[in-house]
Amino acid sequence: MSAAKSTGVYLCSGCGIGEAVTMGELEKVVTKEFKKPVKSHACLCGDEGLAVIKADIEAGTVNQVVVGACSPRTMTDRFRFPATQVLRSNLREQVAWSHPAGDEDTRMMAEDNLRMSLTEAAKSTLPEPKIDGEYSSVVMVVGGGTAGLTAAHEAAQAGHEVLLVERAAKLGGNAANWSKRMPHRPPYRAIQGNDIDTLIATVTADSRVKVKTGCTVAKTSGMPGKFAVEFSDGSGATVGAIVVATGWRPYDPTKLGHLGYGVSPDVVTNVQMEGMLSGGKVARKSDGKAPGVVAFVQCAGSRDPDHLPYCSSVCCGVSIKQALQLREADPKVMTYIIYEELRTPGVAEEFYRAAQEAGVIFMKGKVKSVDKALTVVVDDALLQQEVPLAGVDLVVLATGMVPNSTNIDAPTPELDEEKLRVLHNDVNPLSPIKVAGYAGEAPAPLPAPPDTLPEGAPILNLQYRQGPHLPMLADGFADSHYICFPYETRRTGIYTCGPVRRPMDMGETAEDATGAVMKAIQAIRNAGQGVALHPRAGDLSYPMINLNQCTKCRRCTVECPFGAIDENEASYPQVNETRCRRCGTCMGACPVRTISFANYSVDMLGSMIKAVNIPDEFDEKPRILILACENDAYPALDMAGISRQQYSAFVRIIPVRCLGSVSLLLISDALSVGFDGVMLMGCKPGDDYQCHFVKGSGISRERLSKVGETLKSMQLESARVTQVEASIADSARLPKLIDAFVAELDGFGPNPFKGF
Amino acid sequence: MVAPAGRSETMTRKYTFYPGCASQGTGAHLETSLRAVLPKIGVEFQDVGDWNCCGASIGHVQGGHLPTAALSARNLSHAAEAGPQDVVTHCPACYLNTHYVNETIRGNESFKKDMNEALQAGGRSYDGALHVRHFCEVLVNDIGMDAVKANVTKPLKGLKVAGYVGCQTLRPFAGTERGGQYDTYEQPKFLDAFIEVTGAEPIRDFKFKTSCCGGAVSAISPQKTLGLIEGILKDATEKGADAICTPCALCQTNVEIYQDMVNQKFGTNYKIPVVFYTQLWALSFGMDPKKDAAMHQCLTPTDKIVAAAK
Amino acid sequence: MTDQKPRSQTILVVGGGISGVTTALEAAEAGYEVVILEKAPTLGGRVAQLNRYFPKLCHPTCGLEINFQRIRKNPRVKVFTMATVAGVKGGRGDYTVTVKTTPRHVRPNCTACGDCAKACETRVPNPFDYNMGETTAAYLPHEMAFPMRYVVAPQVIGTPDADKIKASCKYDAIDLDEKEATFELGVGAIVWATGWQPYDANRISPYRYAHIKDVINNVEMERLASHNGPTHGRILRPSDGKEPKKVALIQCAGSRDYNHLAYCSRICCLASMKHAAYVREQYADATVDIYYIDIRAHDKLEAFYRKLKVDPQVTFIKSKPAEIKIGPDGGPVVCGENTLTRELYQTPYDLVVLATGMQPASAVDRPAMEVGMDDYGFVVPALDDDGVFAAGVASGPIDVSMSVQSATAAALKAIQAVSGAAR
Amino acid sequence: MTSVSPTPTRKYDLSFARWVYENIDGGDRMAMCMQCGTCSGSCALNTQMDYGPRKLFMMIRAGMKDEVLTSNTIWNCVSCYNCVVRCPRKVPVAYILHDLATVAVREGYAQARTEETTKFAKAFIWSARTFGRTDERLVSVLFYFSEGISAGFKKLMAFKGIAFNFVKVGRLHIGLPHMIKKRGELKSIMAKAAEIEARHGGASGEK
Repeated sequence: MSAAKSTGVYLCSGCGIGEAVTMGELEKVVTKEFKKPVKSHACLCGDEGLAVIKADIEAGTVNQVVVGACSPRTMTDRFRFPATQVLRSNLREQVAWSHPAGDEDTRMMAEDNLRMSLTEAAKSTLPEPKIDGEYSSVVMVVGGGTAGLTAAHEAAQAGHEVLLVERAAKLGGNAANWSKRMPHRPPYRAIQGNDIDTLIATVTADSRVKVKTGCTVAKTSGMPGKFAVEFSDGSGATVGAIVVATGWRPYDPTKLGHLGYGVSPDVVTNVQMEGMLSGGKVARKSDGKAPGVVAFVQCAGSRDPDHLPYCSSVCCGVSIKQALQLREADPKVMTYIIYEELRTPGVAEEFYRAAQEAGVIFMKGKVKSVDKALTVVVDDALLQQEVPLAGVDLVVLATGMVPNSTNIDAPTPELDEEKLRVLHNDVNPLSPIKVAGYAGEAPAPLPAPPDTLPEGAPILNLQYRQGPHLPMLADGFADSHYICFPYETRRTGIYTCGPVRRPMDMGETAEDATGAVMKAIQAIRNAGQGVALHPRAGDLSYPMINLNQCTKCRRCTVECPFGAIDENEASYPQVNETRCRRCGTCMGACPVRTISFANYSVDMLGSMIKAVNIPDEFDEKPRILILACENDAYPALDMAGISRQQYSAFVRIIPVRCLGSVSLLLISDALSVGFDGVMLMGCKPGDDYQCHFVKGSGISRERLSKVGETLKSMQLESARVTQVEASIADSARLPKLIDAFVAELDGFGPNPFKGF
Repeated sequence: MVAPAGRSETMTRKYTFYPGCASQGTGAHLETSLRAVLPKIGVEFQDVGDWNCCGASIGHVQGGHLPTAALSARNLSHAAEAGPQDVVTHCPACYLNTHYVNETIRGNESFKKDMNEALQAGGRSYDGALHVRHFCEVLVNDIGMDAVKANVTKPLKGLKVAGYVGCQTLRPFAGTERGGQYDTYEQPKFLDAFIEVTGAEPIRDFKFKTSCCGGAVSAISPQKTLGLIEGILKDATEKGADAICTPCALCQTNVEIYQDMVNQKFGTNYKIPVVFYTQLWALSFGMDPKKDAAMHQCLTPTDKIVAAAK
Repeated sequence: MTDQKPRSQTILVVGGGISGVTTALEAAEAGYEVVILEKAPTLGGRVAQLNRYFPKLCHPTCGLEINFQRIRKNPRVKVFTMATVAGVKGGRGDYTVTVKTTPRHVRPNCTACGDCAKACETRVPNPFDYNMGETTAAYLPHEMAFPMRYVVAPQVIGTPDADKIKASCKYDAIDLDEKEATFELGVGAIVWATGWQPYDANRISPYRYAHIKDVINNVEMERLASHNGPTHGRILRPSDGKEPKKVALIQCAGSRDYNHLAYCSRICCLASMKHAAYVREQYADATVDIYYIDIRAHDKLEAFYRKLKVDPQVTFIKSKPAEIKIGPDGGPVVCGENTLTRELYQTPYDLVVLATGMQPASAVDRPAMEVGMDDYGFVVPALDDDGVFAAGVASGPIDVSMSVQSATAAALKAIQAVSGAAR
Repeated sequence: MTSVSPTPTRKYDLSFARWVYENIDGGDRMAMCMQCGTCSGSCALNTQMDYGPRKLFMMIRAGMKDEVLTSNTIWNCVSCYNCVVRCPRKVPVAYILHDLATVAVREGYAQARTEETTKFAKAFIWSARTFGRTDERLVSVLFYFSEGISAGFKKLMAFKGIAFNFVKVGRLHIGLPHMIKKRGELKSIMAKAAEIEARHGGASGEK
């Protein structure tokens, strides 16, 4: 913004604001204290009201607008003006609708909100995007199986150049070994042809796709739009975004001795069976004869805490398919599927029925043993007796999927603990659910999954400060922890898809790969414009570090949830802007306030805090600072207002991008200017964390745990500062929490620093 | 299939009727009262000529599958001689067998062929052209309650009646297309409507509307099924029923005649009349309680019911 | 081959639930113009009515808030609520869509101040709570409604209350004369994201949903557990408002059943386990029995199943209950056979929740255009149909995460169709 | 194909199951059973049954022929058809039980011979064959005496009150049995039907 900042303030008296407070008094704050022009209107969001603002902008008298009206979460499209920074002061939901009209405290709250917004306006500017040199629009796809080939094809179809990298000499991945595939389109009862060869042919014929086989990624550095990749063959490339589609491998059957593997050559895995089917000849290894009776053992390794704790999803369908194929080839072949829970979810139920109709026999029970004579002893759950299934010619173990989140063919590199941190379980999927209690005895909690680090080399070998690996969840899948945003992982511009993300079949894998390409293309297009991705999509601000003041403490590089900040040779932090998601955790981490955004900084927040008028200790008007996560706690407080719930008018609420962006310095600022208490409201941390920036609220909690000592040294009660878990559904709970905190602080008496 | 176009009170609808064996014995009072009300509601029956037993549901245990089915096929063959109009039965077991055999002939070519070969031995044949329907379905889909209501001159005011549909009147065909889709299997409403039309009050929340009375097993080994009958009697009594009303002759007999045995086994004291809806209709139409409604053929006292018709 | 720009580069998304919103945003954030049509007065669809998601037990409104913020900040997304597709002409790259709107009776200049609701005395069943509670006839669909605009229920039009509603509005935002209208849109690709509706539990007559008050369905359970639901988040039985201490959750209520929905609805097992968690969180001495045929906790969701299994007050019973009888007190008695023990049970409960399946909305309101569909009514465009796509549950019975995945993929397919890059 | 069902040599030998699928009316649909328990849970007389239909079907799959054909489950079906209308896989459960009972009789299973239902059915079909009609009076008496004279009298006495009442109100007639006119025609048809059934492999019931 070249022109000098000239701020216009516009107040709305509609929706009960005018009844709650006297507009004249609010205007006085603007004109007297801040010397800014102010205009009030009875309905600012209406066409007439907007015309007032537009006229000033067009006349050139105003290029920064402060709107004192409803919550920033509403009327966003109306209060949007070209090339103009708009700041919103929440006078409706969080003042007029949640506090008594005409009350002195309500007035003071409105005035302080306005003071904070005007201070925010003074301390921030309209961000301009950082666009720096050339950006690549190439999509790199790692893995040339179903997922990777689909990703390459779909990215090319969207007009992007693609670089497809496959470790093996040939494309096709596991699917190249498949005879046929499970149905993924109607008719859902019919086995469908394996079309992987067609896909390979399409991709290799596409001039926009460059294929590298027999090749792995040696090194990846850079950021979205500018990833610099080196390959095992010594070549290099610059790519815009990366899709990781490295797939899966079957669980090691040698660990399944209890199910007969190794006891007899005629105990095989489903993968080996698939090989026989695609080879056109199903025969016993022992005598080369075609089997007349085949037993499929489900959950061979899966759903077993000693092996794979998860369900591999596809095995029920695969066994059904193989049994159907056997019976189609020879209707005299008897096929048994021994299952514990038959999992053919969704329309696949029809596939199950097709198998029943075709005479496949389903037995529910656990396999107790398989001996050399291939007698399969089943604890038959429905017959309620142990059944020795004799006369079996071939046993097929439905082994599960292990994600290729590392390259197990390459050696595991030596890495320091800090670089391995992303591989440690940060969530425990087995953490107990919250219960009110047990009528009898509580069960022992399930043991947490072992925190074992996967063997093998990192797939991309990221040259990131936070290590070369993609972060993984407890069971080794490089997946997102979010339900609504399954592609949002902690490495911006890098998207996993297919079974490396979650066990899934070929149909779903193809869809997943298409989705991942969508995200990759989005990352590329936004990187080139300096625009942030999810969840602060469209944000143009980015962290700027004043290296002159930096102490090289490395907190920002360690705490960034997205690994966006590296350290340069001189150990100074170096921001990779297009990796950054703009949460501000770095800003909260920095002990010397040297990281800031154009429209968001410690200075800005600190100044807003200081802009609040603190009545003296004899007024019995305590002040409590609430720093609320803008995505959950702040909307919940809005919704408390929408449902007209009332809470103490002694609080002053500032929305923050994430609790991770809250510097401890802000808390001491608040206490030193006389706030009686500080309440941080953020998302659930820990297992099942709900923070959109992964770790922000957890980091904040950890930082806060160290604040008690500081408070003690200031002779202040540590309970004056608290962090509460607030979800977006807490609109009824938060007012009660606030009032309880105000009452608790009342017990401590006023902050002795008031008036200093 | 006779398509029920408009409902006209003057119009008489013709059906071929298959009475079934119970009509000659334990279900005689159903037969009497049914025949009595038919002309009033505009229905004319022509009986299947020289009809034989349907084989009921257990006949094939001894008779074999095809021979038992042949019993119904012969009836259908005779029914076809009466004309193309729909064949109606009232006995659920008869309906079940006849409808089932008819539908199997229609839907299964090899069965049709075998069956015609058998029929041929008696000089007969049947091509599956007829539609076999339960009379209750006919009442719902063709006749309608308005035609019944028009005849009510002595409403059975103050009488609380538990409508007991039983099993086979509805199951397994009432919800199927050829079964007329006239009510649900679990919470049927048609019988309550049949009761309500007389001016009596149906007990709508009677829980045993479609519970089983034990069927043929009650006739064979009542000790196995007394518990089922007790449940029906208990809920009806608790809900203040003056009578239990049913469309099924076997249900009527089972629930009626075993009341003493139930009382003996469970230490209860049930004595509740069990009647057919056709008997209630005849009474409410002001017809003769004995000659038309055949009330005297009930084995539990029905004075209160008769007295209610005023 | 040359890239030919289609006539319209706009993408139409039919349905504004989690899938439709996701498709729209993913495409818009890659630079494309998108129009969302939503039948209801607010975006959010079914997930807005859920209390929490499995397995994280987080609130769906949290993700919706992010998505709504993304829409607010993105001028490329246009939203039409109370709008449906009445007809479609043309082909890939050049569709003319006739949109039908039903009257909201509230103009866009509504500020959501709530004066109309205060003025209105008529109360109508609250569709957001599946009609379990009531709301005023002038109402905000819920506290996170998007757009944040009131609705005047059609029931009140023509009554004196309607005039009171109109008179109460300081901003002249009430339009009592608004009529159904149609307009045309030119778009290059169409994504069906019309979602699902709960299968009508009344049709499962052995379960006596209509006859026993304390037999509810799974979506109603979500409302009971929601802080903004009819009981403010307390799970109370509908008959007498008491706390249920013995709860049955019945799987496959309508699913995997030739008499109803022949497919497996996939989500119900996990949703019921989540319901068990709701009950256990609220009542220390409550027990929950989950009746099932097969527990379909696929992939990593198995962990949630394992967690529930160790709770001694949650019991999994392998049995599809045959019927629910009315107990002596009018409460539900669940009857059937435990298939692992051969025991016949008749167990009374305080509350029974039927895990009714997902029926595609497209099976009930067929899409107003030629589009491939499977036997169940899910939208499965033909392989050579390169301008129409399906996302989310419109495409098959899938959970939220898979829906988002499907919606993101559909966004790319739509982009390919409107960018003219595909060959 | 033989008229007698094969006896499996080991568990889950499918010979019997396949025979059932192919020879029992509706048996092919039994393969669709997913063991949900709806049928057994819906059964009016489930408390009287040793296995119930659901488990019986699993036992058929498991090849437990003797246990299946001596089971009392097949004799306790009251034909209420709850199982048929509720089965989510549209398995005609009751019909299958009826046919299994026929098989048990035909193959001479001792349990089948002593079942009251068999005896009743015997009397019943005798009446139908002989007169073309069911004479409830004769069927009952025949049935009562099917276990011998003294047992018959005992049973008869237990029912005598009921019978007397029936006669009194005219619901049990006295005199010659009702019968159809063309008894020869019926006999020929049934004989031919039995012959066709035997030709297809199933025998036509005990002589």
